[in-house]
Amino acid sequence: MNSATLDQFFVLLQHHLSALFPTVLQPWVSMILGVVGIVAVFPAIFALTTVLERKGLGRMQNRLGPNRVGPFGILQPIADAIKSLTKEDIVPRSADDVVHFLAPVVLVVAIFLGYAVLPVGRNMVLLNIDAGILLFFAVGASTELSIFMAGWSSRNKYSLLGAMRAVAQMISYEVPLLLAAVVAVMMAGSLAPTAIVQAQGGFTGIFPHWYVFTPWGFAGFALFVVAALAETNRSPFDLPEGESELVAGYFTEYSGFKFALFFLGEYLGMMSIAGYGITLFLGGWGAPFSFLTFIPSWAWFFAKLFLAIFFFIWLRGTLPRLRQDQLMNFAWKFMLPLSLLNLCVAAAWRFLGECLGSGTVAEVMRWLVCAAVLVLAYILLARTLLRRQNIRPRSYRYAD
Amino acid sequence: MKTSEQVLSELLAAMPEVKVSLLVNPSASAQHSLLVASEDALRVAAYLRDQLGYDYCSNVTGVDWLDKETTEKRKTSRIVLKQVDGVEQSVEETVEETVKRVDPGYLEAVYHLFSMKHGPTDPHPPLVIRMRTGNRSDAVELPSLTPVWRSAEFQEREIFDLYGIVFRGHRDLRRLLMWDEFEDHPMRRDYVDPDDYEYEPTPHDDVLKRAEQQRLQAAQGGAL
Amino acid sequence: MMEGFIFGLLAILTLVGALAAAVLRNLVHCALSLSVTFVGLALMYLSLGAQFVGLSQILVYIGAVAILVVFAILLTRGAGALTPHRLIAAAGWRLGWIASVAVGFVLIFALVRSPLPASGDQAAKVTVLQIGQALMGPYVLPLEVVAILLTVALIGAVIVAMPEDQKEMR
Amino acid sequence: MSDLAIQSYLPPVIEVESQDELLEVAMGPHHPSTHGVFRMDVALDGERVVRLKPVFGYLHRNHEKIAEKTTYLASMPYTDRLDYFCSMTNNWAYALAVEKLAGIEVPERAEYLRVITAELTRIQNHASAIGFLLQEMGASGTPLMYAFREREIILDLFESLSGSRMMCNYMRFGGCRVDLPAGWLDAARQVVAGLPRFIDEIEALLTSNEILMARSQGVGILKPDLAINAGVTGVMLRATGVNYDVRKVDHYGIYDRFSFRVPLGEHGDIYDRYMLRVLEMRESVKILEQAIPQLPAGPILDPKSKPRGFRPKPGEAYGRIEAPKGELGFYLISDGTGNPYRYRVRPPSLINLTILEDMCLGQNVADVVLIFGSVDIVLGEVDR
Amino acid sequence: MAVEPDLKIELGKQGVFVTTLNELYNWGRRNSVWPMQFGLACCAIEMIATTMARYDLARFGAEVFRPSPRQADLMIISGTVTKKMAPQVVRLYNQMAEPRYVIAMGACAISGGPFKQGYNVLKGIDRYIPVDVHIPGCPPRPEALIHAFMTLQKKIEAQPLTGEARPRHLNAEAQGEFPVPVPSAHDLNPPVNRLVWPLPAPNPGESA
Amino acid sequence: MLGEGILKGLGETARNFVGSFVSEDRLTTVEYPEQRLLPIENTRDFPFLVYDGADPDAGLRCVSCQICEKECPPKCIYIVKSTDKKPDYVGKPQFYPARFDIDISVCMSCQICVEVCPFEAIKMDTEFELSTDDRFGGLILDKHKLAKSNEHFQRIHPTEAAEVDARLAEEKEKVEAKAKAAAEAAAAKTAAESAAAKTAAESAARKAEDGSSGSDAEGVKP
Amino acid sequence: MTLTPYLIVAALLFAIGLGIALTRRNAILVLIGIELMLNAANLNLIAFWRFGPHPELMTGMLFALFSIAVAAAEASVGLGLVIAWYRHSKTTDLDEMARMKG
Repeated sequence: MNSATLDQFFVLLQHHLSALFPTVLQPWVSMILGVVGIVAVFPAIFALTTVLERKGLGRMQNRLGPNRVGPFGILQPIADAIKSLTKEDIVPRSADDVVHFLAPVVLVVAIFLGYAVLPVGRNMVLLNIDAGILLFFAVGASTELSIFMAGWSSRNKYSLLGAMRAVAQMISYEVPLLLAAVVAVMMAGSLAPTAIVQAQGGFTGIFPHWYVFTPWGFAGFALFVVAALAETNRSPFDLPEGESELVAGYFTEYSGFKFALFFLGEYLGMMSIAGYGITLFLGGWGAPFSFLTFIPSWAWFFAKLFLAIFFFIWLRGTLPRLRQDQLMNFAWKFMLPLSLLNLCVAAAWRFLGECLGSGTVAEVMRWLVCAAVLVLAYILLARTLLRRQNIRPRSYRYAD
Repeated sequence: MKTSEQVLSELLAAMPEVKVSLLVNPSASAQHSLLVASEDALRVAAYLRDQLGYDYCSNVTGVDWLDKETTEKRKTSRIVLKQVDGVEQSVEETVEETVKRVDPGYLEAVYHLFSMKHGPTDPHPPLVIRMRTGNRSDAVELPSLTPVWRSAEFQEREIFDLYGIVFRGHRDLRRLLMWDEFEDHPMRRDYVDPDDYEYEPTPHDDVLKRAEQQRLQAAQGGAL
Repeated sequence: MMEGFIFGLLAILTLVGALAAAVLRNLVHCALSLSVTFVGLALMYLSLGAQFVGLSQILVYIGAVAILVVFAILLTRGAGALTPHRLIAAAGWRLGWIASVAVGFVLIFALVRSPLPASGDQAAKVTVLQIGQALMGPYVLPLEVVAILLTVALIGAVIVAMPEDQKEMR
Repeated sequence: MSDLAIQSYLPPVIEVESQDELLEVAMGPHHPSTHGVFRMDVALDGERVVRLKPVFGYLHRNHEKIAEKTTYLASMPYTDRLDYFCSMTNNWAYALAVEKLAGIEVPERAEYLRVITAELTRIQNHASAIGFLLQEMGASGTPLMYAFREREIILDLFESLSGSRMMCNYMRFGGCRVDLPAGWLDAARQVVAGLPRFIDEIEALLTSNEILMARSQGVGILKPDLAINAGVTGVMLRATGVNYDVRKVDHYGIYDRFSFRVPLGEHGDIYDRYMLRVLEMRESVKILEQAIPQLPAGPILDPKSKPRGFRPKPGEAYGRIEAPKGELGFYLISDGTGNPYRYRVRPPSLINLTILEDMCLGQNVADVVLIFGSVDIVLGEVDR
Repeated sequence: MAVEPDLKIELGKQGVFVTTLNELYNWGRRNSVWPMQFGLACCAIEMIATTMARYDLARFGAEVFRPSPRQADLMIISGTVTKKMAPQVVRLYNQMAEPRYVIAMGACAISGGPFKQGYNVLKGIDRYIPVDVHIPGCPPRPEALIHAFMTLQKKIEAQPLTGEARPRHLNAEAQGEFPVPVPSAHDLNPPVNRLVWPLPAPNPGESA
Repeated sequence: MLGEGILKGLGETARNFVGSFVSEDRLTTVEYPEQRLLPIENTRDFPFLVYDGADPDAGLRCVSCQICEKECPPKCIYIVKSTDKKPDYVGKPQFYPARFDIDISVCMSCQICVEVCPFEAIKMDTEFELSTDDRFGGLILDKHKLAKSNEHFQRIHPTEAAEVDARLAEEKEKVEAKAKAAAEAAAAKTAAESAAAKTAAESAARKAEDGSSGSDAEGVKP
Repeated sequence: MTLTPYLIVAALLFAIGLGIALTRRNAILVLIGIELMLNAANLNLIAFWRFGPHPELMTGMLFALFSIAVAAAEASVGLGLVIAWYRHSKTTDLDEMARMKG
């Protein structure tokens, strides 16, 4: 099997399997196979992620983490799943049972929809539509509603407060998230994820043309990551489930299977947003060096996905969480201006490229100018933010 | 810092009308205390805080002194008219009699004061002031010193809860430790615990006896 | 055939959602059924080949308007108990229903009677690129106007909804 | 009495537009962030706290009543369970009070042992307090894990000295219960040598972290005059800038022999409390570095002290020490029998909570949790 | 609960399948015991220490301390239960979803321990709720908690899903809600739940 | 600058993460059931009764003086004194506990019983794996469960046990020497001597019973 | 498929929206009704674009896009007004608002 077949292994598999059916049914079968693939693979990664997260956090905290269930604790999520599925499902007496039931279902369905346009490898995308990125954002927007449903239907103060926080936070960070993503869309000139990945395809020397290696791309990527953390309620933006104040946030009243669905939804959301981050800025399925292209594209995608997940875990193991008003301030007074500026810088990059022409000197000039503008803006904004909050390191006096 | 005696004399010099007296502590610690009449307590406290620098009230606590019954044998000599040799004479005679005296009990609030203003290096014993209630049943009011020292807030509530001293002028006098429906004052020395050892597995005689009793009761009454 | 079936489903979804929003007593339920209607409409746009509009519909109506409505309900303490029956309906509610039913009737009557183009077989493939070019080309003025309108509306909404004491602080 | 104008320190009253818009939340007694079984009845206007009433007693274990029914010595193991992080300092405070009451001298070696164990206790308490504070801030346990990693090492020392990790029951009236086992001093020296590295690690992880600074600077400010009036002690007091450390004030034990400084805060906010704990850990390490090599030989228990039949003369005494949480005092009244007539603990944790309401009013709910965490209380001591 | 009765019938019908399903179910339950984030007193610190680096309860997959009782499986009653706290404990237990387990950690939780002479101390939480495993000690060492945890795992593993000995949550008649005691003027009311805490033998010490 | 502290913190956790694979300091987990911490000699958990020799009934050092029962802070010890006597380690007849129960569901491991015991009869064990689902059967330890051999004591607390053994051996020697001397001095008055020994033992037991005296082992010597 | 069914659905939607706006007392619900009517109009636009003579010109579609944007603006201002009014008078009931007259 050569590297090209390996690269297209799953595509060919899908093709051959659907060829077994009559022609009329073939597109449908192919579609169903794709859906089955997504529904099988990502929850499996979710299961793996939970155990990796627990072990990774453990390692950061000088301990081992789960290691007794199955070899290296790898079967831990299966035990958790069996337990969760068979656990009693409690609906509080005063709760709105229909909405209470629908909330986790809506969440998971919406998040699965987001995977439809995510390219996980060369030619490996379920729906290659024009407005793929828009679909992702549309779907992301509808998860907010399901979170609200969960919080409201539980009829519990903590749940409702958690849901309000979550929704407010997600709406606020959706704006910088979108604006950060728009940079890549602008440059690629397309809303289709596959086109964006292809736009980052080539290599200069051994280095790839990923957007993250440009000033605006790096800024956009950083902004995207921060907004993504907030969008998926991960640390340090995990206020909606901030257990020190709100018990367990909007899913306080959920038990058993429905709680497991929320858990699943949350992690799937994290993985999907990480997937889009990879697609937009990290070259999607592309190899990081030109000499590594023989490794199949999907392997690169999943490798990057795991790296991104590790980064999320790393942050979670390190950072305390912000407060609600600081979170909002950060979104509106720091993220938003910076991402708007980044749009301008990206435009400038484009025009500078046309004005200065090609050549190494021009390239470096362009690079430096754009980077300088961004760094300057970052320093100014950060300084204002810190000064407004009156935050600074302190020194202390002693009495003998 | 000053000794309790010095504080007492300064207090009396400044406010001669207040009723304050010195109680001597015979133990090795020699931390003597000032007994303040409850009607003067707030003034004395304010003076101590503002003029004498006792700005820090560390410890506030209650003490329960039960009615004390003392029996003592007293020898009294009296002059008795007696027939001595047929003649009536007044003779001095010593009689021994037992006298029972009941000192009424009272509740006491004790405040330990220190000074932060006067030097963080000057070692000083605490200035102890105490107030006493009239008895242990109905006259259990004392003035609250919370207006003077905020630190007394919870501690006075605790005394109210556990000893039943009612602090007049306290901003929020509720039970602190026990639940609100609770009626007793458990730190009083005559408080009887609820009988809930019934099913203790500890094989002590009295517990076993009580368990047996409970069992019999349950068998008779069929109570749940 | 298939198309008709899908259309039927979507139409039912849309209309049932709208009807539920009209008659339910719990305000949050109304808002949620409203979002069902929005989803139905979005799917209808998608089935009509208006991908961009359909997704925008979800993004704007589910992600923003529905959430806004729900927030407004919570902020005005309307989310708690059910509204008593007598407080649901406005003063002239009978008249209102009669009027709306009449309007609907007239509209449908007019529709059925009027000659309509029945093309639609030619599946017009409109890409996002084309939409973008149109927006930046012939429609640039409306786009700018809408942009300004949105900005003004945003600022206006914030100022209107801001508590009095904070307004004075500014 | 009403003619008297007394300046009182009362919590501020927060104006609310309307009372019925308030959200009443009972945080606790099993709320994840209340360090056990503490409850706060909070009224919220949006996310702003407008009323806060602490509710105690969920761990009221009748320590004082039990102590009055039993002998002086039998109360010693109960003091371990007051502030269950700091059994050594609790032991010391109780022993100190009894020593004052009965006039018992403590041999020099025992004094050194007391200082060493007390300062180790202070370090592990402060480390855990920082860990719990960060836990409240949502740091998924990493600082707490690091703190407990060091705490385990210190607890090993305690265990090899006294036999128990937490409930040491180590001190006796007039000294300590047992002498050092072989090799203990070397182990302690090693542990102390490793502590600065740990403190550096915690500081690298936290001190300049912007999120920590943003959440703690300017939050939960306590003014010095209120702190003094409300009897706040320990780190809480010193963070407001008041120089009051019972180790320096009372010269108890042999603290005069060591050179150490008392770090003082300036703003009285959460960050100051956090930093003061870090700095105090460093000072404690300094004390330990001096005390361990100086440890003299000699007896560890005053010969007058005996385990049974201890009956001090009638009288009373109040003894106090600087426990990690603040001034821990014991007030004892003896009536000449084998049981104390009155046994009272002055719990720093309870009294430091007096100003919780003052600090929290007008703040965000999320801050309340932090402010509460920064007070560093242990319910065993609050409710006794 | 929806799954359980069906599962039960299913298990009853099929002979060979029972053991495997039974085992799988018990294996899942046993290896995914999520404790509730709930501490009472001294023992809570040892419980925390157990989850910390040196002892690392996470190895058993049990570090997922859930703050909400709905999602927790195990309630570790770590410390003195006072009479003021007892109603809350019972209420929390009632809020937990089946299957649920209780570990009474330390002397205080089992019997009131050293504080049992106190007027406000409950003489053992098993007066109100069923306790699965008792750990003596004051406080028990972290290893003792792990040992108790393993004892609980063994207990779960040995549970048959059908028949008389089936666990409480598979028994439709078993009690779901436990009566919450009410604090009254002198003591809790009722002072004991007779359904969980029957009258003991006259001299229980003798039987040992 | 914003982000600096966060990066520093991330560096710290990364160091620990990497360190956990290479350094023992950074991976402090002891996998309990398989691995155990090194036993610490002074560790105490619950009391046990020491017996000498092979037979727990015969060699029990406890003379049922009931001091520990009185001094136990949480009152978890229950002793019933025997009606007859049996010889102790020096051969002197002593009472023994007919029943000796410790309720370890109450015991607070404070070691006060060990401190006050004049006979070195009760010591602290290091066994902690006692969790059980049987509250009464598993947690109320009777004499037979409590009795553990001196070898066990020597194994768990070697230093203390060595001290105790030395002291006991010394005492035994003294007693034997005395007995020898007495035997030599008054070989004829065998009957009278045995009576004297009996009274001595009784007085010792009485002394021990009295709470104020007999705080040390010297008190028991005849 | 033909144009008519879409238009009928739009008409029904419009009627329902009108009904809500006319009959409900809660200001927020009235806004919901207005949103529904706008949506009905949008559906018309899209349907006409799709089945119209010149779909490649995209006029209807773009109009629908603008309409969505305007509707969002309208909703935000409307709800802002409702909240402001609620702050002022503690009611979202239109009848009562009318009664109080400010």
